[in-house]
Amino acid sequence: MAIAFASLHERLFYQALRIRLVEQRLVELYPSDAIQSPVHLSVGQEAVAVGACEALAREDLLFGSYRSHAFYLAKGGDLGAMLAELCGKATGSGGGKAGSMHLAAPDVGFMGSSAIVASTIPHAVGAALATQRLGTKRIAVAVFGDGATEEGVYHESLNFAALHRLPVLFLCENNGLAVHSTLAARQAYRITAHAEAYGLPTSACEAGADFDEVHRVVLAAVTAVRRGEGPRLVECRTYRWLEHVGIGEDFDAGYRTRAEFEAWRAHDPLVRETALVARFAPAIRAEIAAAEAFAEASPWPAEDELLTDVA
Amino acid sequence: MAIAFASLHERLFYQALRIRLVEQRLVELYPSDAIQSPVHLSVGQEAVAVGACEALAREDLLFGSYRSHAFYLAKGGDLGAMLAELCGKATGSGGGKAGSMHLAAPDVGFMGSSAIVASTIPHAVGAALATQRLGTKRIAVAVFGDGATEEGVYHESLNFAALHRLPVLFLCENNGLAVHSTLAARQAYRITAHAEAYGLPTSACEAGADFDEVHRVVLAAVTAVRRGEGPRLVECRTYRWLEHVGIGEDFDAGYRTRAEFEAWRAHDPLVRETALVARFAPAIRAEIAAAEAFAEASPWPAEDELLTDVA
Amino acid sequence: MTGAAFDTVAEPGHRTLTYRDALRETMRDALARHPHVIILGQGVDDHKAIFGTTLGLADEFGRERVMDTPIAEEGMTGVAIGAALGGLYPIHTHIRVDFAMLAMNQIVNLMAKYRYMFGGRLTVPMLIRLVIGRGWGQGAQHSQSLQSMLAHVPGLRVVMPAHADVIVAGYPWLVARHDGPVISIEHRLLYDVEFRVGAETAPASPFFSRVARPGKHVTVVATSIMVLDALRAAEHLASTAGIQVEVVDLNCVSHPDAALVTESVVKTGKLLVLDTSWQAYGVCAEVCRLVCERRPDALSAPVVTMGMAPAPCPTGKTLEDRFYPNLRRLVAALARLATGHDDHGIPLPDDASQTDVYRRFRGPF
Amino acid sequence: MTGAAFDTVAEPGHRTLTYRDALRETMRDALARHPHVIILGQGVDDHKAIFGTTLGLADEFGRERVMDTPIAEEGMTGVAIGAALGGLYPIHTHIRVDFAMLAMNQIVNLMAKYRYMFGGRLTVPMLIRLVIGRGWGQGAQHSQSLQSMLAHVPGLRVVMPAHADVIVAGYPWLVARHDGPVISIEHRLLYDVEFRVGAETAPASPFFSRVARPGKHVTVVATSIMVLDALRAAEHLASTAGIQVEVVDLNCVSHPDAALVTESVVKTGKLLVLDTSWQAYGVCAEVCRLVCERRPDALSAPVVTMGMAPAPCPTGKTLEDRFYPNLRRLVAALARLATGHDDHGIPLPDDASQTDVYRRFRGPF
Ligand SMILES: Cc1ncc(C[n+]2csc(CCOP(=O)(O)OP(=O)(O)O)c2C)c(N)n1
Ligand SMILES: Cc1ncc(C[n+]2csc(CCOP(=O)(O)OP(=O)(O)O)c2C)c(N)n1
Ligand SMILES: [Mg+2]
Ligand SMILES: [Mg+2]
Repeated sequence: MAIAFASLHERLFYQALRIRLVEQRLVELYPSDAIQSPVHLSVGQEAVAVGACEALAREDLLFGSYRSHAFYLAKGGDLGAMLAELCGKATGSGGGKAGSMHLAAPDVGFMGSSAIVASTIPHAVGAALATQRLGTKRIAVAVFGDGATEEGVYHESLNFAALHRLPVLFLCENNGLAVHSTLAARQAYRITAHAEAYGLPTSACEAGADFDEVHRVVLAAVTAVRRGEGPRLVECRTYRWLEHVGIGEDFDAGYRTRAEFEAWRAHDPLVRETALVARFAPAIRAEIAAAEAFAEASPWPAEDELLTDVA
Repeated sequence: MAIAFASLHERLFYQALRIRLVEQRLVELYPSDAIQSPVHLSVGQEAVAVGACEALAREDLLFGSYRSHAFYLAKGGDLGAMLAELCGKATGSGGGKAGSMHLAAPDVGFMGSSAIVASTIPHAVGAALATQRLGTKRIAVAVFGDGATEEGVYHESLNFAALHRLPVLFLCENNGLAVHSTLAARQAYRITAHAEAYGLPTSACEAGADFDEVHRVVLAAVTAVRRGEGPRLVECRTYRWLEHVGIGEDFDAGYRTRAEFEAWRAHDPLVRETALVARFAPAIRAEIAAAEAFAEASPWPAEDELLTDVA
Repeated sequence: MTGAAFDTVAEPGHRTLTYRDALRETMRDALARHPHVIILGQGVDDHKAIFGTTLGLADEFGRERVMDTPIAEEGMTGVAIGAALGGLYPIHTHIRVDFAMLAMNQIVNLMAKYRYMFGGRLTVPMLIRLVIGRGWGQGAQHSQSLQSMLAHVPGLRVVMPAHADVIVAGYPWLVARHDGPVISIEHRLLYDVEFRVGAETAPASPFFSRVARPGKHVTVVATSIMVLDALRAAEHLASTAGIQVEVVDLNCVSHPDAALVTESVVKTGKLLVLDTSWQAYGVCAEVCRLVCERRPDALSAPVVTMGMAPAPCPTGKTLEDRFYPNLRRLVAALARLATGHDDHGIPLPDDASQTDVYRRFRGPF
Repeated sequence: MTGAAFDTVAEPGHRTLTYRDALRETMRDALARHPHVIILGQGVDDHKAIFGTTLGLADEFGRERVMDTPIAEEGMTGVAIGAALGGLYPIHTHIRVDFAMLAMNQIVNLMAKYRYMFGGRLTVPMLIRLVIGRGWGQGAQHSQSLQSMLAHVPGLRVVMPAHADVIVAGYPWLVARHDGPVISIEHRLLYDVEFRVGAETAPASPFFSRVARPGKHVTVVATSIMVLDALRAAEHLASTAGIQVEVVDLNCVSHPDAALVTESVVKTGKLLVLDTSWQAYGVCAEVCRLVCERRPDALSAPVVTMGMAPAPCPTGKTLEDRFYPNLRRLVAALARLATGHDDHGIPLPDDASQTDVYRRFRGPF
């Protein structure tokens, strides 16, 4: 893609828009049943992934969750391999065994994603331990939602990382929801203050739709972690536009209001900066169409793949 | 026991001394193999149990760990049933199925003890939930060591208790050790500050060998919890005189010094107040001898007990 | 139904209701009849309501009794245990059995052992509801069926109802009469299925196995939704080839009725075990043990077992379809077993005709 | 040893060493040869050193490579997985298998699935060492033997070495050549036992089963320390009654050699399965499945299974002694099985507490 960007803002905008358009295309495709797999979309949350990954090096190792389309793409994962994976094709990022919830692209440091809430947080800590032992420069990043901080393993991970001053960034995408439960129904603590109890310096980004701001905040934290100052936590407030899993809106379900959504939407650069959208969308749409064609033309996994790569 | 106590101090002294003498008697008995069961002794830590239980009502529900002789006795558990249990007899508190690590005395609110670190902490929280639902006055108490706070379930328990303002007291016996590991090798946080991140008011008692002081600190917390002010945490610093499990000293093992021990010992009322020891010991020794005789005379469990009370 | 533990339960007349409604009705009645019952789990109070099985209950009984929880499986299982010790009867839900792996310590080391470990002084009356499932690219971490791990552990009772009557009669019995922990494993694709149950049912223990369809040529021992597959296969073989398949619904997998299974095998001489999980160390293995310890001589052919392929569950549809047994392969295996050879000439159902229940299922979940 | 996978390994000459020393030597060599190996676990660096199996290693290789950990089984298992993904080979220890229940999510949902779930793009080479045990009032939560839960899950390889040679030859092979997760289950009472192993052993896969003693009248399939019991019983029956017991050491319980087991049963017609855990859904069940699916006709008598009594483990000595199989009951069962009746007149060994036997008994084997 030989697109010239006049600024960092433009470049990040392009990436965020790309993710938005990919997922909106998934919304269109979904009723066709080409994707027979649950999808947890990041529409509304793209800026966190884009801003954060801009602050990382390719060799930094990032671990995600079932809601990882945005981070997979922002970290540099191949779009064709992603769409093929969603369609269960042999050319998918996981050879058709992974689906939407288990994207991985180890070649660009996207080290897999898990459908068990919070379960990859300690993996990032372990990868940071490996980095420390092997004396490499890279850092590890754990990406997780607000709900994930409720799991015991989060406590265990923060403690171990802090104890050994490991080069790991804890990056929380706080969309205020775990499925349909609000923070108030789940958490007695504030995420940053809680992490500070382990001695982790923290920072928060309230404007999680603003990728420039996310980038600024995450870059500061990443720089400190890379310098060997130990682990840090960054909390980004953000907002999930669609239902927890699936392609629909669900503002009538009773657990949140459309007004909340409208407020976030009103501040979303991808909505406001229509000129940039108009400039970038065609190239992105073309890329998506090519990736779709690739996925569609790709073969199904061979039958004997069922029992390969087991143990 | 018709012993007249001139003061609360004397009464607590008596109880602490009783626990000390019981465990010292276990040390004497152990080589005979009458007790074929691991024992985690509380010698040095008795004051925490005695001071804390004095602040509780009989119907308050307390949950302990494998190191629970002191709390079992302080809460009012029967000594004969305890010794019989350690000897595997049918008259034991668990009918010979429990051993030292699983003492229970539900009739006095000692709700069992577990050999899995931290595993009864959420039980206390659940018991407090039951109290809240059923509208009873009692509170629940989770007793655990410093090491237990490292388990994920501790985080989950603090959060849920705080979220629902449950009537539960978290009581940490911080002896600075988990088996042979010091706090510095395990924890990046301070136990009180960490609990405060969940909104729990905390208090600490540095003089954990001083049962009067423990009682004062715990009573203040218990009163608040009972008034419905939500959960609290009390941390008592204390010191384990003997090895982690078993009856020996292990100051030569390399993980701690005898000097540390001597410092704690020098402040121990049970060591210093020799007049009280002289006054109380004979009655206690007689009680222990009777309990021992009871245990010894008790029958073994019937063979078919092997398969009763399974499911 | 033959030899059913519920023979005494069936009243004249009957009604039709879905598995989902059986659960919802049972959950509702438990809350209404027993003030000490609480339901807790992630999302029990939301509009999805555990696949609809707790729908409306939070509004009716309050969020103190139908409690949403933080995402903290170990802790919340411990809270449920403590609540039981404190006098409540907790019903704890997990929308995927896979998540219960986070609670294995509380389930295996605590809940299962409380009664025995304290010599019967403490009991933990409670119900854990675990959902299993399949299909629609759920993948490796959302498709497991881990009953054997639980049934291995003394102190637990594990039921996998294949019929709504087990729920309607059995679960009220659990709440009212049983003072130990019970695990209910529910297959997601059963929720929409309709069953006929007695118009009025008296509470009765759900700890039994039963013959779901009598037959004399081959025995199929099955669990959960696989019982429905077995019944369909039996229907097919009866109508196309006159082969009478006896279907045994194992139901209580922790306490299976070994005598019933053995009796059936003695009658038919041929056994196929059909389970929702992997064969190794699963129900397939356990049923083989029950027979081997009693009447291996009754077997006139090697036992056939069917379950998930020995791999994690893949997501892509073509692989996923091969991962699970289907009706065609089941009928083929039964025809071979019954006739003793491959060229039996019995028509097999289309690959496409496999269980419309599965067909009707559509994501998102 | 017959049919041993290590036949090629044995060099002329041999040496005697304890199971403990086999482990310590192997752990030490792994650290010395492979800079990316780390050992982590609670107490790996203390003076008790995981029953002596890591003694001195923290001093020799540093506490960054032989790391004590907080008490956080789920988290530390996740850390080990992440470390493996990041290029290390972690060896993670738990002094009781019971504690691994806290890590079941990481083990079952993550470690076992990483390779498959990402289509082979990610691998998790690592070793988890779990200690099982028995005796001395350890009780319900410190005496379990949970291999079947792990072996049920595709993606895991689970070995239960009954002989030091499996460790000495097999574990170096794991570290050098195998890129998946492996679980080693070690019986505490084996640590003191002496074994004879080749003076020099070449690395070789430990994923096998083998005949530990050939025989023709009865087959015993056993795991871990139960293999030693089986050998003792075989010795007793050979010398007192001329009964030749064939002992099969299952060794790799996740990938047992079904052909080897079947061959033995075809030869003897009689099978006793002897495991360290409960029979239901355990190795006893799985071995029955292996035979049932292949040659149930070879069985001339019902299979006998022996393991822990179907209850949590009690602590009192009289109950605990009955909880575990002992040599006398094993010999009695084998004599009955071999002769076909109860009044076989074969003398039985004393009913000594098996735990006491182990405390006195030292090998070599
Ligand atoms: C261990 C576990 N428990 C429960 C679930 C069901 N579940 C899936 S997503 C989710 C909410 C997670 O919330 P959060 O971490 O905030 O992430 P978000 O979905 O908001 O991105 C839950 C409870 C799960 N997948 N894993
Ligand atoms: C889940 C679990 N992990 C490990 C152990 C082994 N273990 C027994 S006691 C103990 C130390 C606990 O320390 P602490 O909580 O401070 O209690 P203390 O023994 O000092 O009273 C450990 C690690 C265990 N019993 N349970
Ligand atoms: Mg969220
Ligand atoms: Mg301690």
